[in-house]
Amino acid sequence: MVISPVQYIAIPLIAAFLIPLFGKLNKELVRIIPGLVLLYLSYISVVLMNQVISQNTMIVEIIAGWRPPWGINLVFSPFSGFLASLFSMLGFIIWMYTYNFKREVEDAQTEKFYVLMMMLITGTIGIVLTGDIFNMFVFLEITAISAYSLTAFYRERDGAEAAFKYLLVGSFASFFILLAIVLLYSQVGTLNMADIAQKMPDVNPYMKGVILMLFFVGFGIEAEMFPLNGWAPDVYTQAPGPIGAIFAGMVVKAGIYGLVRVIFTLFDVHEIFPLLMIMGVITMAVSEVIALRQGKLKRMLAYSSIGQMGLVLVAFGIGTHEAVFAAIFLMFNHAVIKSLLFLSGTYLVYHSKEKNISDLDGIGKSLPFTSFLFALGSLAIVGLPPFAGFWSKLYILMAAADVRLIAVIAIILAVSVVEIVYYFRVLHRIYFRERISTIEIKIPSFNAKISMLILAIVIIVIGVYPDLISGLIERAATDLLDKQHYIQSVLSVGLH
Amino acid sequence: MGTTYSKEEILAQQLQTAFEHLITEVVRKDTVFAFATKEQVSSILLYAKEKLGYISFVHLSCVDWLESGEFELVYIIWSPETKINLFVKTRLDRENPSMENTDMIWRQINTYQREIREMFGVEFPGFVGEKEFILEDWEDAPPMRRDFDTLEYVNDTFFEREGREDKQDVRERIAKRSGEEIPDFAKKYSRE
Amino acid sequence: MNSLILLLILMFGGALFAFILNKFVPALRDIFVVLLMLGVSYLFFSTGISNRLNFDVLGIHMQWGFTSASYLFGIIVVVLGSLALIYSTAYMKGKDRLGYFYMNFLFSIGAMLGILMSRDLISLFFFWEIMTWSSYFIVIYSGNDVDRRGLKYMIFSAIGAYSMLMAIVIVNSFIGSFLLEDVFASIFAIGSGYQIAIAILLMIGFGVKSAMMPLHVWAPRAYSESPMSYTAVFSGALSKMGVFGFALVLFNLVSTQNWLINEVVAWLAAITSVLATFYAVIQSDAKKLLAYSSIAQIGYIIIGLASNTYLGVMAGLFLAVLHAVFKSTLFMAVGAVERQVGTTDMTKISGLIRRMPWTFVATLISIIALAGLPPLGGFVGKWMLYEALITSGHYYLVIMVFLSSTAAFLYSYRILFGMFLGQEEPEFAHVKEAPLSMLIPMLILSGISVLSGSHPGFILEPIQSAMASFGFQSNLPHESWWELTVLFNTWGDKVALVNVLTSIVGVFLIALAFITIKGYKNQRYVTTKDISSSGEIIQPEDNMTFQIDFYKPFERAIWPLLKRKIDDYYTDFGKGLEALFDFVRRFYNGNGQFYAIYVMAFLALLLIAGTKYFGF
Amino acid sequence: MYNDKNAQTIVDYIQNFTRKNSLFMLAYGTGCGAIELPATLTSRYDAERLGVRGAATPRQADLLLITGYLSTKTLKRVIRVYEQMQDPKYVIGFGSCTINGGMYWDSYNTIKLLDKYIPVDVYINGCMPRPESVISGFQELKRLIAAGKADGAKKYKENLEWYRENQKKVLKNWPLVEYNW
Amino acid sequence: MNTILIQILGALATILLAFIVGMFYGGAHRKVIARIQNRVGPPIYQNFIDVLKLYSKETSINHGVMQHMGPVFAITASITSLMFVPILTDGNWFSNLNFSGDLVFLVYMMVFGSLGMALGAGQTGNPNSAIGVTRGLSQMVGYEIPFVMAMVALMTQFHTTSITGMIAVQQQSGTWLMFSNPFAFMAAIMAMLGMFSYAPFDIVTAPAEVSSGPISEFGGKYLGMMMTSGSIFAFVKLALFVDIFMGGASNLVVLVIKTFALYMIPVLYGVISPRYRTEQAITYFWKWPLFFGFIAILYAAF
Repeated sequence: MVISPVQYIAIPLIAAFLIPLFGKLNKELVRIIPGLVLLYLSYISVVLMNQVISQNTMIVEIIAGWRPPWGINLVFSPFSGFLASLFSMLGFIIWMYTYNFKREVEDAQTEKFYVLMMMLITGTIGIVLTGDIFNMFVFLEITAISAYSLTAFYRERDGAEAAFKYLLVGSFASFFILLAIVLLYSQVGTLNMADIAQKMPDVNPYMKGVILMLFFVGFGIEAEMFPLNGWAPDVYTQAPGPIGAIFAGMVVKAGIYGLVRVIFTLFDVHEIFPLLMIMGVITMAVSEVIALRQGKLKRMLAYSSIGQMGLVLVAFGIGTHEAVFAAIFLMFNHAVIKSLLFLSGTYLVYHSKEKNISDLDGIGKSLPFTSFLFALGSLAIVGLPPFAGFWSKLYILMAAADVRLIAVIAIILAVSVVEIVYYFRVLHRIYFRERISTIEIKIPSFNAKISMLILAIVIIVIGVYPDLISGLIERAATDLLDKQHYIQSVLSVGLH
Repeated sequence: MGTTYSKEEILAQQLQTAFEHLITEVVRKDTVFAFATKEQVSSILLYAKEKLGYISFVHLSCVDWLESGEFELVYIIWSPETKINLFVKTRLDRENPSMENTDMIWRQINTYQREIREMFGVEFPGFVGEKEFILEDWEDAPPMRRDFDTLEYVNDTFFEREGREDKQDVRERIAKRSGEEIPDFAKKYSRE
Repeated sequence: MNSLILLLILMFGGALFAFILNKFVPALRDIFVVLLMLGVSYLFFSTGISNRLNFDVLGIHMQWGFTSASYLFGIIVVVLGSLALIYSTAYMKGKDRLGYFYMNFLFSIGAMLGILMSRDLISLFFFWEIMTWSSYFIVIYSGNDVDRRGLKYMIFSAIGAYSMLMAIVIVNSFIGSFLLEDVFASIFAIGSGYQIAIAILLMIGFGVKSAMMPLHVWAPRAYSESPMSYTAVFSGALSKMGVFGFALVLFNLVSTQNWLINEVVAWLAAITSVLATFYAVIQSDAKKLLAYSSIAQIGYIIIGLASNTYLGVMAGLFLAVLHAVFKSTLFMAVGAVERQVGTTDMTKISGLIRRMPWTFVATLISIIALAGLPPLGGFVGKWMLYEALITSGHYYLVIMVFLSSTAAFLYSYRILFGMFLGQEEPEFAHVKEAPLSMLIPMLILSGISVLSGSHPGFILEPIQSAMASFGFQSNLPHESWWELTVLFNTWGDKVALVNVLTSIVGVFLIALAFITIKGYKNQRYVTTKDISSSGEIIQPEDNMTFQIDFYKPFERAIWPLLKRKIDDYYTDFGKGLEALFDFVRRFYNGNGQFYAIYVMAFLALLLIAGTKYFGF
Repeated sequence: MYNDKNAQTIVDYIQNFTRKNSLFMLAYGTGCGAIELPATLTSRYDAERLGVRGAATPRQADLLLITGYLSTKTLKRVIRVYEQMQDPKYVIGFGSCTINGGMYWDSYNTIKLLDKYIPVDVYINGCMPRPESVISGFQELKRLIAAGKADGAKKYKENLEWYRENQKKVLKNWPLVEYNW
Repeated sequence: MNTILIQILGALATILLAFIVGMFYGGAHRKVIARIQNRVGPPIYQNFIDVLKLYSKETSINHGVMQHMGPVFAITASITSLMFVPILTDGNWFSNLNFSGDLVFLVYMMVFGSLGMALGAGQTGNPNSAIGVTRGLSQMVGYEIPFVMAMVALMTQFHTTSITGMIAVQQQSGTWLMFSNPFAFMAAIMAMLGMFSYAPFDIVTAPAEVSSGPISEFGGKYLGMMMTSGSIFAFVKLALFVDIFMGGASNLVVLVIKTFALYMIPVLYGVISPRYRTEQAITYFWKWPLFFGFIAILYAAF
């Protein structure tokens, strides 16, 4: 079988529709099939990334024979490829975690869960891989709709409410993006992103501004930008634990991808960078200080996640090569670390109704392994060496220092102190309180432990030896910044 | 009705209205006696302190009424406003005398109680205090009881220097000089 | 393999291995950690200072290797580390989470070695943070009141570390390199405002670890509530990392035009030492007393460094070494008392001198060294400090130091009296001397204190070479270390240590012989219950020792200074911040409609303002 | 040292000279006689010119001055203080109460005869003795010391059992820890 | 060999001199107090008798080895300080070791004895001792500061930290330092009041309050050695002040005159003063003496 980026979209989509059929054959297959699919996706990620990096090209896959700019195409560039690989591998690890997760729910639910999860992954990967702006919107909708459903997965009042809020705000996002696409099409007459980028200088500046603002707000909602992120905390809190990990690790990243792709490649207007940075700083500062005052574990993690996204936005907003490198590095780190926190945190509050942090008192003795990994994740997310989070933070600061943004550095560091406070408060509760709560404790299954352990090992290895992936990220950053190369690569496909 | 009461009478009436069967007596200016039962004492003291302003504790003493077989405890309290000394008196049985501990009302009662316990052998159950106050290692009867024979004790316990002339009981001589009679009951305990 | 890497791999790998070993074969754990540390010490001493290791991480050029300055501090770290681990084996016996404890212990020692071998700012910061969290995990080891105590330590460490990081990235943005050599070489080329800012930011970072006012508030409880075997290292070696950093900053990053920085640092350190001494005086818990005392002593060290004179820097470094020696002995001694008696509250214990004589000897020697009395080492350091300050014209600074070290006599006496003197109580009759593995480290360190008093040469020699790397050329005569017994100041005045020693020891021995031989036959020991107490007869169970409100009169005299602690201001500030955060939190009110409004409002705002300000 | 009164060596002579001219006095002032001491020690009578000066604690003192009656409770303390003093030590009984109980002859709680309990070198008669008498008592003690006859401490050591027996007759539960002997 | 012999003999002679002078000064102190109180007072040699008697007392009990060593610490401190103070400006006999120490060293050496004593007092277990010690140490913090300020002022003014250097300065210029820097002298003299622990700063050994404080468990030979040490120490302090402020002494007569004149300051001030509480004493030292010290340093530096 020829390996091609199309398989990223096709295989999980097909698998998603086939899962209910397999469910009729064997109940266990429902759980196994997604794993196989994700494993395969990880495999092709390795192959394709290797190809892209070693040949210094990008793979542009034409669908249905229509060459760009007319047809839909998939662009496996170093940046999008990196994210797609990250999503598939992370997806596989999360699948491993979910394999024995919530065995007690009925089979129909399990089927739905996996169908939605596969669709969610398809959607996120689609967003990053597609080279067509409308196609991106379609994938965004796939992602969003499955995300709404997964939020309300437990069919509880709170879950439904969260899903409704997400739906409400998410539909604004869809609307704005669609509107922007329509306006854009009316201006340039094409939907291919490379083509749009090529034709962008001709667009009326005023229209350009309006379209960019619409994109900015639309993707900003997905990227959890302040003040558009009202939906996020509720969603993280109510969605099942592994789905929280997927949200933090993939969905948001896809939103950010959309935002930066639009800003860097399509429009390439540097005037928006300060806005991006300011919004990033505000997002980060506000959400981290709110996280400090949270009493519920998942809410705290959610706000922390938003804060990290703010940091990513700051880095993108600085806009230098080094900053973009740092931003992508941070996206990677955050995906790994926050997934670990969500996955381990889920077991820490497994049976707790309220998911309060106070329920964690003294749980370190009962759940030593999970608690240890949670602690490790906490140390990593606040950026303490020798864990992965340190290097990305360092690079962001270096990038900020290079353009003399001393105030931004100060705010980032001050916010990091706040971050330390609330994460360490949780650690204190885990390890240094007497257990008084009578809530039952759920021991993680073996596969869940393995999946968390893999994430932890990644964190430590990257922390001690960051050069392991810095090459990939370096290429990704170059890719994002080199707009002409992108246009040429896409538009020259099939010309020969 | 036009009758004006002195402040002592007002106090006596106040006490009588507050406590049934309480006998009060206005002895003289600024002095009122209240003859209470053993159980009433603490509530009278508390009432007088909290409601009537008798905030100052003056004295607690004990009288040995050997003939009637009773100890009498006298609590003297004083009010800076009315300037009246209120004597609250109560009688205890001489056999196994015991009285309620009241040192939570005035802390200084503690000291008096220690002294009375040591000197008269009146017990105050629940009372916390140093065991010994003045008499260390005392094994005899409480020395201030009137049936305690001091001279006999002295002769038994201490050494005497020889040739001392002025060693005699002078009570007879004093009684004669002042023209008083020594009562019969006292003669029984006389040294002669 | 390069021995530097081997050193780190041994430390960090050994730490993890100790953790795992504790899970499976707890019996071997103690032997393993001690052997590991001894091996690392051997490796360290055989490494030397010429070894350099260059490599790149993420495109950042890094360099490792000891300089003569960091080697001096490295000696402190490995010697104290080894002794403290030997001590630990007995001290920590029978406590839980030993794997956790030893892992973090070794981590922090490894991180300290890492800091010292870093020749670039990034690895310095990297190891600095490892040191921070590993020490933090031991600080909260005892588990009581972690939320306040542990967080305070972590917050202040984080503030310090992040100001360092800020300085580091700013330096890099100007110079384009993290290597210390490059930084030192070109720091004065950049703008003077940034120069000062960088120095100040770095000093905030180092000031936190060395517990300088007003960044010291974490220290008293962090020192006093860690296990004592670790506090010995914590106060002895870990706080010296801050001193090391100060040395780096003051001698390399502060130009002579910015002499005011030196003055400000010196004055801050002086105020630190005075206030900390005063607080130490009024403590009644031995551990807290020593904790405050540590803060004060590090104040002297920094004053010495900041004086920026030859003698002053030498005094600072000498005191740094000596403080590591005697203060860790004291913490170990207090730990021994804690282990044998169960408490360190001096209002409860008294009269242990006959129960724990060797601990007392170690404490006595260390206290004499601490108080700076001749003929022990503390005097040498104090003398150099005073003479340096006087000869360099810091008149009022020397008064502050004097005030602090005179007041230090008060707590010196307190700790000896509180634990060892006073009445011998029957409830402590069963107390036994600490085990040998605790005594030996204490006595070895005491020996160093004694020797350094008359023959300080063996400490001054490495200090000389360290100072050469800071740019102070040695003016001591090149003699063997045992011949270096006369100290000079720049005015040519001197103190001849051997004469001092001879006189003191000679008179002492003669007088002792006289008083012992005179009436030797009638000489007899009576218990401490047989005291004149205006005739009152003290029963064996009565404790007449005077312990509560020990220095009340002094406290009354200095009361205006102690009325309000800096800690209170920080607490108020923290509370204010939390209130503010709560206010911010109201933004997310949980109502979906509001969120929709936010989105619309934001878009509207952007559309209105965007065209204006982003200039499309 | 004290055994042969007639043959004092030169060392004894010097020792006795210093002892008699330097009397550190511990005044056990529980009785009413204590009021006479300020007069004795201050400007009017100035006992310090004779080498007598106050000592604060028994460890430093040579001379124990018992000023007046002793109740059984204070007797205990006096014995304690006396035993804490270091050799050579002297006792002066001061006032009638120490001699024969004085006006407290029939009190159940005061001792009548001090020298049954501790050795007394010099008694000063009177109720109260005036400062002149006190100084005369000091002079008498000095004479005894110079002659080597102030040997109360030695008597106490030799007849300790007899003294203890007497003491225990009054002090029922013997309270003193045997620290010193 | 000869020089060593002379040194040892000189040292012994110095100690003897210090002892005798100190003892007589102690006697004079008592005599002065007596005369002011309109008494005859003890003979001036009374302190010798007291010390001899104390050494001749027989039984000596102790509460442990630190108590045994407490007086030894005290006398070590006094004699060692004596060794480092120039007694006479001319001749070898009383020069001892003064070439090899300086003022900072002396300040510390003077504390050594108090702390050693304090340890001895601590081991007795007598609460009065400990109370006395805490008062003494607190008071020490009070008076050391103005004293050190005065010293620092002189050191900075004349660029020397050694006593011999100070004497040399005075011999060269011909003026006593008490006139060269009167503020320093004021501060130092007021600090000296505290150093001697006579009234009004005698709360340490207040007999009626803490039954003579630290020494309350010391008797016999211990007390004797302490009195010896105290006499020597008094002499050391006086000689030090004479050296620093009054140009030293060229022969013994001048020495005695100068020291006696100086000694009368604390004695006479004490006779007419009631007793300060500890915190009052500390605030006393931290008011005017500190002010004078401050001025002295300013005067010296500019």
